[in-house]
Amino acid sequence: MAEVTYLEALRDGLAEEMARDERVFILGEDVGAYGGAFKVTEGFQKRFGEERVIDTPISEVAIVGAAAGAAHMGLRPVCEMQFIDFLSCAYSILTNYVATARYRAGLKTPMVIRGPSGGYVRGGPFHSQNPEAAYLHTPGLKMVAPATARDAKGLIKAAIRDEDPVLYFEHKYLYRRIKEDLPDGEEILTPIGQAKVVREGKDLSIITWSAMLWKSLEAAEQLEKTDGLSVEVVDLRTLLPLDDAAIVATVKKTNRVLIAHEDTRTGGVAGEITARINELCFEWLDAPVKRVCAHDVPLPYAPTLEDFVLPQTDDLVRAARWVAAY
Amino acid sequence: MAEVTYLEALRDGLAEEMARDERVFILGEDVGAYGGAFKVTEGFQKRFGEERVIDTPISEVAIVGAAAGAAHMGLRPVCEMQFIDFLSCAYSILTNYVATARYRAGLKTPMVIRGPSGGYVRGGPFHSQNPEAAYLHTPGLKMVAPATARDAKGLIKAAIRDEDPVLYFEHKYLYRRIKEDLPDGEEILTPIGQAKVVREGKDLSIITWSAMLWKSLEAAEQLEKTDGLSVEVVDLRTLLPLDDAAIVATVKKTNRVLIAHEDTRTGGVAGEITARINELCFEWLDAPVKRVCAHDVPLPYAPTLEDFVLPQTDDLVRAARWVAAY
Amino acid sequence: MTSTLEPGTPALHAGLSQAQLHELYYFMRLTRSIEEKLVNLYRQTKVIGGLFRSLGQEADAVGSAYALDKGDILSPLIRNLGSMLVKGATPVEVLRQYMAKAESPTRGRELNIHFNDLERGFLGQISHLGDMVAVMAGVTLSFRMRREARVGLVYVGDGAMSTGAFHEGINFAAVQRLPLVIVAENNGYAYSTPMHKQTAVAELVEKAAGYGVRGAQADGNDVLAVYEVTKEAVERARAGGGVTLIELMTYRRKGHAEHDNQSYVTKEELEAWAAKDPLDRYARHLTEGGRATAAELAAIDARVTAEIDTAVALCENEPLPEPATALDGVLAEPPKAELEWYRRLDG
Amino acid sequence: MTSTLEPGTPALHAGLSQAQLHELYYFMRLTRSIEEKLVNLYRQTKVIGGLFRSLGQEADAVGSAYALDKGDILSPLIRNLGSMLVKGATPVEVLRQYMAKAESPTRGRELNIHFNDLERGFLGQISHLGDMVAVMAGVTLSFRMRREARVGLVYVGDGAMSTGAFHEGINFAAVQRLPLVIVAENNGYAYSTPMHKQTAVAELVEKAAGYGVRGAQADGNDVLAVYEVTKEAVERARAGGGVTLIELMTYRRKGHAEHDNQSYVTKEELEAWAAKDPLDRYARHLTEGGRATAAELAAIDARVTAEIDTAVALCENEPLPEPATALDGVLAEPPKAELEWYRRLDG
Ligand SMILES: Cc1ncc(C[n+]2csc(CCOP(=O)(O)OP(=O)(O)O)c2C)c(N)n1
Ligand SMILES: Cc1ncc(C[n+]2csc(CCOP(=O)(O)OP(=O)(O)O)c2C)c(N)n1
Ligand SMILES: [Mg+2]
Ligand SMILES: [Mg+2]
Repeated sequence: MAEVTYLEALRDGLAEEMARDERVFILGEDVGAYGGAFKVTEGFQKRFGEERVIDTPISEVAIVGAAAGAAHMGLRPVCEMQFIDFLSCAYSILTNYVATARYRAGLKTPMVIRGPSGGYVRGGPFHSQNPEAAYLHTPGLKMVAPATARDAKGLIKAAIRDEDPVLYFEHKYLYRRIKEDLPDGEEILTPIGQAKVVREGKDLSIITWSAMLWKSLEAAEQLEKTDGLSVEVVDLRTLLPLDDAAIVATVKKTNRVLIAHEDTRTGGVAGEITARINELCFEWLDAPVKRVCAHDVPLPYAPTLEDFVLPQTDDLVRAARWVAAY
Repeated sequence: MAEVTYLEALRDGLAEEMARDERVFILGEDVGAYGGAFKVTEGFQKRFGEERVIDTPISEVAIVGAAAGAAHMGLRPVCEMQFIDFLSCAYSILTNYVATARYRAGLKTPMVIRGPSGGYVRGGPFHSQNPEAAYLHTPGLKMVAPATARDAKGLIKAAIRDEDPVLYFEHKYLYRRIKEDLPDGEEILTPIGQAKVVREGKDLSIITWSAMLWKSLEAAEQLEKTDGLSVEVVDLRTLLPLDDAAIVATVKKTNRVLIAHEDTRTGGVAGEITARINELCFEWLDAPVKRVCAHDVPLPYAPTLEDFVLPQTDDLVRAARWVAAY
Repeated sequence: MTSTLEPGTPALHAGLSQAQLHELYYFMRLTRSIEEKLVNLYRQTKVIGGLFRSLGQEADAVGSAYALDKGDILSPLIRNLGSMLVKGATPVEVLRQYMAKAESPTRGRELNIHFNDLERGFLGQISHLGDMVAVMAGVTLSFRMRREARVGLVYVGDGAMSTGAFHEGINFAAVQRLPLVIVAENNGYAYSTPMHKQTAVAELVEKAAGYGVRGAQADGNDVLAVYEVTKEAVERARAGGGVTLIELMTYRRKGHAEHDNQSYVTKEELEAWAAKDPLDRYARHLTEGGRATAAELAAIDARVTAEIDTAVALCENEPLPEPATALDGVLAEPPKAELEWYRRLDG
Repeated sequence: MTSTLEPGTPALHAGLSQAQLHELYYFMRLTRSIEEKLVNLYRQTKVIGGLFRSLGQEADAVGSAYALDKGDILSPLIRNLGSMLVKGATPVEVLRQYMAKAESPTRGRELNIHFNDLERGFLGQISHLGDMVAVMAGVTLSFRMRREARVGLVYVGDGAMSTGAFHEGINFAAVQRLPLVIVAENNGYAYSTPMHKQTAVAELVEKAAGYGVRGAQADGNDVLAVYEVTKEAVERARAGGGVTLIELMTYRRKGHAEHDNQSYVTKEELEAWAAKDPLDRYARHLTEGGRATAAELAAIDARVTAEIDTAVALCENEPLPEPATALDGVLAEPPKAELEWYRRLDG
């Protein structure tokens, strides 16, 4: 057993897959000698060689395009975006070329794109983004967002082994704040497409993922203490394809739902989940589905502003009380 | 009075604004001598000069970026995307630079990006896209999608006069299929942010926009005849900001809702609308909100496949019956 | 600067055997005749979407692709039907694609020549220009990583070179010294846009310097010159010499697509280039040089006609795809829960 | 090819008056001292986000910006604090930005030197590299359309030039012959990535040829050389001569940001460049050439220190923005219905 951070778990998962499968290689900006802006690939170039840990020019389109080409030929590229905010530069080739390759042309494109996402770190509008809503709308992609060290490891390994392109959004706020004991010898694989009930409850459910999982758990504990409410917390872990079964199960169990995400509200993933709940188990709802999300603004830099714009534990508590009392 | 097509109405609106305001200019691929791939700007270069109707290189980032720079300086650029599918190439500069310019830096960026969107024309996966879901998630943008000739004209004029960046998605299936008498002297301006009840009804509502408006009206008539159902049809016209008041009003009136859009279901705009209905008027719903959308695949080329993937009038009729009978 | 202009004079027969010289003629003729047949089918509204011609550019496509070896991979553009035929695409595949038949290589999902077969060595394009340069950088990166002596070739138009994707792709390949040949087809126009509105350079080969790659140039209407200049670049790439950007000077003699009446070009310009027709020119070259008789070429023409007639007969009346086939194959394994849910709601 | 390498030897004083020569020194010193003060504040955790230094590049930023006229507009990058100061940005604005104060130019919304004032002539960058080249193409397009004799200047790093946005932006400006000067700062690295992993050219100026624009080069650590090469490009642009791409040879003597310990560079490299410090060098040049006395320079240093102290005192204890101010100004007019709805739900 070793206590590892979220970041170390991710690093270990990457390293295990590179050691296991020589087809796996990494490309991105400053991933080599420097080990990446957040040091996720620290030591990799030394261990696996320059050819398998490639420092690229500042060219997100080329990174994603080259990964796709290599993937067609049977390799297993893992692209790092220095910040996930820069994935937007490759939006077109990712959604038009990569995502459709199998459907339109039968091309195998097993590749992973990963990078630091999320706020709460005073990163300002271009180093704090949550990109999931931008890609939810793209048949052909998979999308995961681990909240725990175990899943950070389990999902990167599963993503690398997946036959389809997977976007892996790690949360930079969690990198060094979350620690977990992970057994040394165990092969950790988190199945893609499977949510997890992280806390059982019966009065209401919070459906969430990534850093918001921890705020949701905090809110749940507080609500239990102060209000005697039993709150179930579901960590989606995979956002594409969504685990409809898990969503429906928790709705049927508690009949009251909060969806909590860090991203802005309008056009966010919570809308899709609300619609699915509506379509799949409308009759089971005793209260409207409520969304707890960021305000609809670009994320500002000042701590006072960022804290106001991003959803906080208090917002969850208030919203939960409202839903419970409905 | 003159009968004009949707395309002519758009062209007239553009020309009127260029004549009215010398700050307005057009840039895009083949918009000059050729008059644009669909001839929307036919004759413009002759009339307004080469400096105001600029043929650009194949560079969507440059088109959008240059428009933003010119807009900061007080001009009123209108960008044409040859097909709206290529707007994806400018996704980053549009969502990160243009959309945030006012918020982060107080920069005025009045500009319009327009282009042919939509399917039903055998265009295949890259000449048929509906881009609205990709931009719904971007505070700082406005988004309109006219369904009628009158709104094609009224919305392009309003978009050009707007102080914020506006995405104007015209539907290529409607270009020459929709005709309307438009009074010659009248100044037609469709207010941005305002939906329109196109058909009054009391049993259920179809909320929709663009080409799907016509299929919805067809379905409504059929349902009236065959099922005696009174169907209200709401044309959103503006997708950002959404007209919550109009959405709520129709829900409160009919208590049953279909949302119909041409785009794929997962991550589409219907999810957001469903969530808003849920939050704003959950109690008024007598049935789950149902979405009628494209299947979650890249849009295929063959007529048999395209017709199957895209929502058809029959799908609306079936779904409406289901909602009405709920 | 490493760019060198090499307009060159091709060796008379570029080291090719008589059979190979005839084969070049065959592929050029096949290209042209397939497209002419497609025009017929288009007029009969049997072609579903648009029709794109490469009239006058057959030498450019065929000559360059012919310089590749079996394991090499190319990525064509819309005017590179000829390249795909050289790499083994068949007339019936092309016809089925244009007519969106169930049996087409993409099962009716993609249009015209947007299809691929990595075994035969061609990777299908998507519409978004420039992307394939980046993708081919990855394909050739895989060759290098695996120590395979294979080469990639990707086409770009004068217009496509203005895209950011082209820039990022060629730069990545240049830095990595990948075995990639980039063929820039200077056909004068991008849709209606003449080259001087696309770039401030007079010749596309000037762009090589900015990427630190070798530049080369050839008359794109001379199939042997095209073959030679490409062959040299391919072998250099194979030997570890990195990227070459080749500019082929040619002309698009038809509109961007069949609906485009080319109002923006002069009759004189069109006539001047018709006089430089690559097929006529090559036929003259072969017959005048004693490498083929008129009868031999006529026999090839007849063979081409027969092949196309056979192909048309084979597929013309084939069915379109079954509607529900539209749903499969988005992911390697369908996400079951979603599909069930989807059908239930639509039922 | 229109690119010309012009390493040049700057005229001793580049036609500048003594007061102007002193002013150049002032801006360079001000740049360095503000950043040094920010290091202090950073260590006291008063700077909210990261801290980016331009140590060793002050001449490049100040000299180039100084070549602009009042109505001209520049777009800086993270290492162009000096350019912004020349254009009238004040120390207190910069400090407030870094400390995210309510009174900062962006009211705490954006970080460090991401702010702008078109009246004074600087347009703020966003993080996504390359975009500002395209935006500045539009700014200068507006100058041309309005027949204003104004010029734009945009900075790019060796790294930023690999982006598609840079390519599309410079190409658009080149085709349109816009009055735009593009200053490529060759400081050896993009974050940890050395230039040879960024591009296969040896010098960035080689990229000018591919766009058909004029190329020029200067020693980026010699403020007068920088001024001269930029001045010439600016006046050429103003006269309708189109785009120039200027490469300034310099070196980033600190890590990418304050947290980066530069493990990837050698001590020798750092020392060699420390010996070429642009401020020391210019001070020597002024005093040895009889253009300034040591006392005069010391007086400027003292003035700079005083200005910065005043600025710190003014803003150090200012409040951060009121939380609810985060909501306004996304659109010209807030969409009322949405906001009401939003508050109601969160109440
Ligand atoms: C990114 C992008 N923008 C716009 C288009 C629309 N488009 C298709 S072909 C074309 C012209 C291409 O010109 P060129 O690259 O010179 O190739 P050619 O047709 O001359 O062979 C344009 C603008 C596109 N396919 N991709
Ligand atoms: C499109 C994009 N990708 C990645 C980054 C992350 N990033 C910020 S600065 C930087 C290095 C920039 O190097 P260079 O352009 O040489 O400028 P310098 O820092 O040397 O002044 C990188 C990779 C970014 N800002 N934008
Ligand atoms: Mg062309
Ligand atoms: Mg640099």
